[in-house]
Amino acid sequence: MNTVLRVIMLRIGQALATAAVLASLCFVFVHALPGDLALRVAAARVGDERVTPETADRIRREEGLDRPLIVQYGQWMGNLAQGDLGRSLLSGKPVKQELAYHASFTLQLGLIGWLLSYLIALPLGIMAGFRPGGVVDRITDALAVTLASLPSFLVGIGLITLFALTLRWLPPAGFRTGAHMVLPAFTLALSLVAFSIPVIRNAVVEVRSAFFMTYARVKGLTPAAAFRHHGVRNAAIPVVTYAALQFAFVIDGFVVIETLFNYPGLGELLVKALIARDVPVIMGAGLVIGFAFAVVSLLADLTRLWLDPRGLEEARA
Amino acid sequence: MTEKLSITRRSALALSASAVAAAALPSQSFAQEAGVLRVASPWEWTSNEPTDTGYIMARMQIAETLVMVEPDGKLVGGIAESWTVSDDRLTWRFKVRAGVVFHDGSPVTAEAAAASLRRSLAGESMQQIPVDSLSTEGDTLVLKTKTPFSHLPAVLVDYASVILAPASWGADGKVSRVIATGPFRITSIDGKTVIELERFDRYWGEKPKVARARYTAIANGDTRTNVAIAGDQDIIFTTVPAATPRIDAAGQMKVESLTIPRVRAMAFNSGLPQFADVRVRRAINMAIDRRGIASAILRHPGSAATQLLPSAVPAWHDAALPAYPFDVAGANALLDQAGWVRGTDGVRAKDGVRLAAKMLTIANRPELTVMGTAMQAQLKAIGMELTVEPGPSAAIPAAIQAGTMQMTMFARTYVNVPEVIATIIPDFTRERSTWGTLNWPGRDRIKALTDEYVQSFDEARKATLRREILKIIQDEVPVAAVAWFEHTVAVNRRVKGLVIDPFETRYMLHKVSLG
Amino acid sequence: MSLVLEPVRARSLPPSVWPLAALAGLALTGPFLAPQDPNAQDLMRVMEAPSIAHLLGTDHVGRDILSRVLAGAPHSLGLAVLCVALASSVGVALGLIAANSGALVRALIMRLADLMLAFPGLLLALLFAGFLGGGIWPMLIGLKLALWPQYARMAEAVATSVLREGHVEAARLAGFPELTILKRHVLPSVLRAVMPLATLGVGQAIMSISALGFLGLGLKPPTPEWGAMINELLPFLAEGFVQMAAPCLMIFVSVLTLTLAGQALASNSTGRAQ
Amino acid sequence: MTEAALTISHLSIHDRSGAALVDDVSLSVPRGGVLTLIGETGSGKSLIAQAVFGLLPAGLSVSGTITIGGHESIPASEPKRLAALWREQIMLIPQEPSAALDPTMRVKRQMALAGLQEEAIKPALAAFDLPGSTADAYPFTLSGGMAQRVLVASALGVGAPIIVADEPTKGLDSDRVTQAIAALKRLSAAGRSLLVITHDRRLAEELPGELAIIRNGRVVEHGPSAGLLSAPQSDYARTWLAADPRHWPRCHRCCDMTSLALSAHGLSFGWPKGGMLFEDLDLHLPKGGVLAISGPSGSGKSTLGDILLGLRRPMAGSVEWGGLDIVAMPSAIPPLRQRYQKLHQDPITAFVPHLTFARQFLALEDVKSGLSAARDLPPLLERLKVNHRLMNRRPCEVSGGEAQRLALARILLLDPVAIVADEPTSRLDPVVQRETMQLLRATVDQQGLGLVLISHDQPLLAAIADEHLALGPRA
Repeated sequence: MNTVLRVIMLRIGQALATAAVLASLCFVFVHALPGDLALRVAAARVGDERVTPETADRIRREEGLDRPLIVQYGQWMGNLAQGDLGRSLLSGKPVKQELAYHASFTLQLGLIGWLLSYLIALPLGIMAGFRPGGVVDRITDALAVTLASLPSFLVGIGLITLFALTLRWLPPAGFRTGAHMVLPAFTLALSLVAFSIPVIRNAVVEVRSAFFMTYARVKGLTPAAAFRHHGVRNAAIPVVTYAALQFAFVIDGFVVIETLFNYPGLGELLVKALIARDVPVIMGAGLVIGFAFAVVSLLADLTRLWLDPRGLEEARA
Repeated sequence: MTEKLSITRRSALALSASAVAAAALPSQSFAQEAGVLRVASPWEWTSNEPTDTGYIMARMQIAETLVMVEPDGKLVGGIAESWTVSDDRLTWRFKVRAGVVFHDGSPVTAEAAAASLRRSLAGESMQQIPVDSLSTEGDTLVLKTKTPFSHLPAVLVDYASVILAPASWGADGKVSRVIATGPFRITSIDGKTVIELERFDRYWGEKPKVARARYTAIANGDTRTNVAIAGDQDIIFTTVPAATPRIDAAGQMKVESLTIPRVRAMAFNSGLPQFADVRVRRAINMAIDRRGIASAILRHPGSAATQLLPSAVPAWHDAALPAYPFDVAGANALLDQAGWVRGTDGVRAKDGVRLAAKMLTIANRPELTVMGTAMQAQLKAIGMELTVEPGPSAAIPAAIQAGTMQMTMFARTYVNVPEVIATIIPDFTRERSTWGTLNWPGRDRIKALTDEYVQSFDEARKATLRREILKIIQDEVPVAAVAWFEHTVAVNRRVKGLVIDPFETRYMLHKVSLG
Repeated sequence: MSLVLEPVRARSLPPSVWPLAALAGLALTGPFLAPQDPNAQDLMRVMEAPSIAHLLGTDHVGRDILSRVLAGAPHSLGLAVLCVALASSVGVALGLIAANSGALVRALIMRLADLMLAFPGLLLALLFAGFLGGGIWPMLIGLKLALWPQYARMAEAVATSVLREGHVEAARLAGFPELTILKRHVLPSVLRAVMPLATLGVGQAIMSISALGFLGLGLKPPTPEWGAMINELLPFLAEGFVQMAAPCLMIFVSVLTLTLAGQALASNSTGRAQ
Repeated sequence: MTEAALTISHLSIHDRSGAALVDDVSLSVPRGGVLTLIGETGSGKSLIAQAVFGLLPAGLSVSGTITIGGHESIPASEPKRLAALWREQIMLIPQEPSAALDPTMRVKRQMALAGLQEEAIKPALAAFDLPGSTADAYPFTLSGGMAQRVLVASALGVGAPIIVADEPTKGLDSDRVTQAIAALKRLSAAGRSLLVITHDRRLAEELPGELAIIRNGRVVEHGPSAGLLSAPQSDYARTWLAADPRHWPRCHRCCDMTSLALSAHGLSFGWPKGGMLFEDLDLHLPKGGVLAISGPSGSGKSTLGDILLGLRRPMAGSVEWGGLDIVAMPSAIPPLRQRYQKLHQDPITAFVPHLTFARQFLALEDVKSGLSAARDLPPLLERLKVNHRLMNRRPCEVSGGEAQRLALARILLLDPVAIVADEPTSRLDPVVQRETMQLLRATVDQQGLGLVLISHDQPLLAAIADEHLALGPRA
């Protein structure tokens, strides 16, 4: 298990480095954008109509945006070393607090949507995989292809129109109760399902056609026992890898769904921070998302190591 | 504050379980909560600073100003019970109302009000006041100006000057908690979108009929429409005009509308060769089918602007002022006369300059983009090429700063404070104003008129000055109003007693009761 | 050069290639098929139901929906193809360079690819799209930057394994120049592997572009982009179901076609590799 | 003759097009005895084993019956009934032992799932010379031979009286083959009835019992093993037995050591983390001579070949191409490059998969000055007995023997001085192997070029090489 520990340490180091580079890239990108940064911050703060060059100048002074970029960057890195991500230029709140608030919502919705998608995809994918070419397989394939061809905003609009506006079963927007989560979670789940069903189905088909499955039956196991003992674990390897990838995809938010459902997630925060040129928030988000991305893939790797001993051998090499 | 800093796996699972449970029950449990007045608008609670989000504090009646305005335009006492001006017109005395307490129970003294006001005066919106000094005398706040400033009480209606308790400010000089005096008190702020309020029982004035209220910011217009159709709020401000029939048809909410002194206008860079000639600006003004735009896009024919401001502000609306007709032939004739000749591509040109412009609009007011595309098609008929570029609002001041602004279209309220002159001055008297004229030679004439207006306490003279200002703007077209604003408010069936304030300073929620 | 094209005109074209060709035709000829000027407004005839004059009705400023849907094809489809073409060529080029280079350059390119994969995709697209002031190029750059790593990774993996194959060694022993080896031996395999991904990628790009259009961050109006059309028509959903359905259906059918073609190409190429 | 443990009667297997892959085969395995089926790749012998288990691939139609032990005859077209007898009556030792083991599960648990008692596992493994640690190992850490012995141990453990071994020696080097044979003999000694399917002559010779030669889905000859091998009756069996390198005529000749195609002195090579593969090695390859290099897997045979071709640098020593040291002077390589060629183990991989042979031969004109494919290729193809129609095919559309000849043709067009052939015939059937090897030897003699022949097949090397260099096992 020493190897595992070493892999974890190495990967966490990599993750931190990646995150720092990402945040730095964000800094470069935001400052490379055309237009007066202070003016954008000012407009976001005092509102479209009140923004004047004087407001921009005041904010430039107050927030130290008139200092050389290298000094601003150096200070940010210095603060980062002490675990301080700075304060939002827009709200004046600590970036850490802003990110934690929005990330918790993204994580909630992401996790629910993601779990929901596997709640839907796993039975369908497995059923399809057990009978390739059968009725279930054809129906799920059509379903997956259809969903893969629908942009999530259309799915969202469809669900809202049906369940919130026509049937009035669920609220059309918001985030405070369980009922509010249903439609956005389903919208997210349906767009994830489109891609996870084929992955699950193919994994099942592949494992079922593997010779060791046949051989397990020759050795005297019933088909069900053979799948339980040998199939599940082997089929889980590609599925877990893909599921982690999908979850990593989910962590940087989903602007369209968040906008449509007025949901205060990271995507929304990022879009607004970008409009407002809220540099500390953008950099903080870059840092956090980069790190989260790396952590999720690390978790996926560890799960894979646990499922598939071959990986451990590779890690050792 | 109820900010969730982390979620555990268990709570997430519990959430998903409750989500499933909720899905199983086609109930109205999510909808109406007894005794809670649910108010939605597009604006988010981005920070606690009055300069930034003071308008939400004022509209939701959390915080109050010294002077307030009634929906009919009359200035009334707020925290200040009454005010007087000295004979030399330089010293104003505001008597702080007795018995007013902040939400934390501390009394509102003249000292506390002055301390709060001093912070506000540093902000840009209050800087037009030529302040000499601010002091207190017992229960009276004394404000001296360097020059006579006749509309000072009106300027003090500005939300940036809401009075907060001294305890509101943290050590870093920022507002850490909003402790104000309004009929509603904040109980929690959930992120930027939801603010929970309760009735403040020690409020000095008319107490609200509802015990609790909730403010929700819904930035996306389509989402507001959906919420209105579902009836998932009690009052929704600023719904998308195009969606009015759908909202009404759904039967949950009814859209009320009121023409307010907010104007969708286009502004020219009069310094550019294509716009320097007043005949070009007039021709453009005549080529635009305002009625068509108003009825087709805004779905309210009455909102087609005939002059800068609607009759909702009678003082600044001159019914006698002739409107520009929609007259494409006349517009073409004007351009021919001005020497603009059509080229092979159908676009006019003069001295090598094409009659073309890039018009910046504000992306988060989507109707502006649609109006812009309509105008684009209409201006083609007079040989003008218009490109519409929606962008963030800051793109307009940025373009002005960078000197790249050609044309803009924006929505501008002229009653940030209930005296239009306060907006006319920054918009029409400067060389480069953000939401008004740019490089317009006529600004000096307006400046002379406004200077006199500000110092004058003679109402008759002021009326004459107003007419002159409006006439110059109408004749010279440095800024052309296209459509007035219909303030649209979707109101739930259960809401009784809602009054809409055309000045948008307060939502008048204290008058609302839930049926 | 004809050698490189070979896998594309493989002998047994999957049947799903024909709808793909139809889609390409639409993207190329769409604007010429439009019966009316897609930007011509008629404020007297807004949100009209389908009629002989306007087969799919009119939008909120009286423009002909059919014309806009057709004229929008090059924007929605063409742009997506362009995005993916740029992303995949940059990705394939970098992947090939990585596969052919020493450990240092390879590590550099592949770590950069990992980094870009971890970069919040949304942030990238938004950084470059919309807020740069709209326009095609920033959007292209943004989407391209977000997409190239997956192509680079695949190209690198395929190229590395092909370079280990006997025929590459045989070609080296026969004295063929490295460039010829790359072109004749490596590139066809790489392209065959990348093609399905790229085809699916075009579908995804159509959705991304329409999502940006839907968020109001896409192309400048009055460009008839499908996502932007949906965004514009959404408030009129009740009165203009047909008008709204037209661009939705176009997006759906295009992405569906591309998804099916991508799947067919993928199974075709893996089927042949065995 | 005792009662049969397994009887196959009138078994026929047809593919979708109706072609017979197995044609009316009737065989039986005597109780406690051994029946070996031997035949070339594609002769249908493995299909027979699959039919016995009801594991034929979908799309094939089957007729005939299978009788197992004292049970009633079961039509081969009813796989479900055959499946009911798995483990209790009949057990399979499959062709690819590694594929039969779940890669994610330790050996111990897989054996337990097969029905072995926990405490019986280690002794069962020990019986086949497997260390106790094997039980806790994952299958991917085992070599092919070890995996196979694990399966044999399991088969012995589960107690099925009939055991079918499909190609038990495929891919094993000669030491391992010896071990596999010993394992099978142990099964037989334990009283199990064995059906062994193989293309390996040695297996057929060493296993007692009966032998059946299969060709094109039919039994060509059938009888007691010893008799059949010493006195084959059918023509095919005779040809086939003669293809054994041990029966080839020896063709040693003296070579002119003054004219060297290739030589090397003091070569050393080792991997950074492993020990040295070889040190201070000298070798000489005269024109017209064949130098054999042999050694067990991992002994560095192929690496040495690459070093001789200038594809890899040695740690020390020199390689001389016509007197020029290419290790010291890499710049000497490009002008001589085409004259030092390699014949690959899997000849199909030497060609670009998606191009026809014609285009690939034509392309050589770009790099070989003076070459005209139209002029030079037809006589060469004729000499190598390659049908010119193959030119319009792609690599996946020819057989292994054809591909190897095409690969040779391709190399010869480049007019080589020396060829390194790395296991050139290890994937070919014996008869084809013999033809190819003879062709290679003839080419060496006629063109006067030097051939380095790398193989682990000692009899083959002995039959064809002039000199022999054996690399030791890895330290």
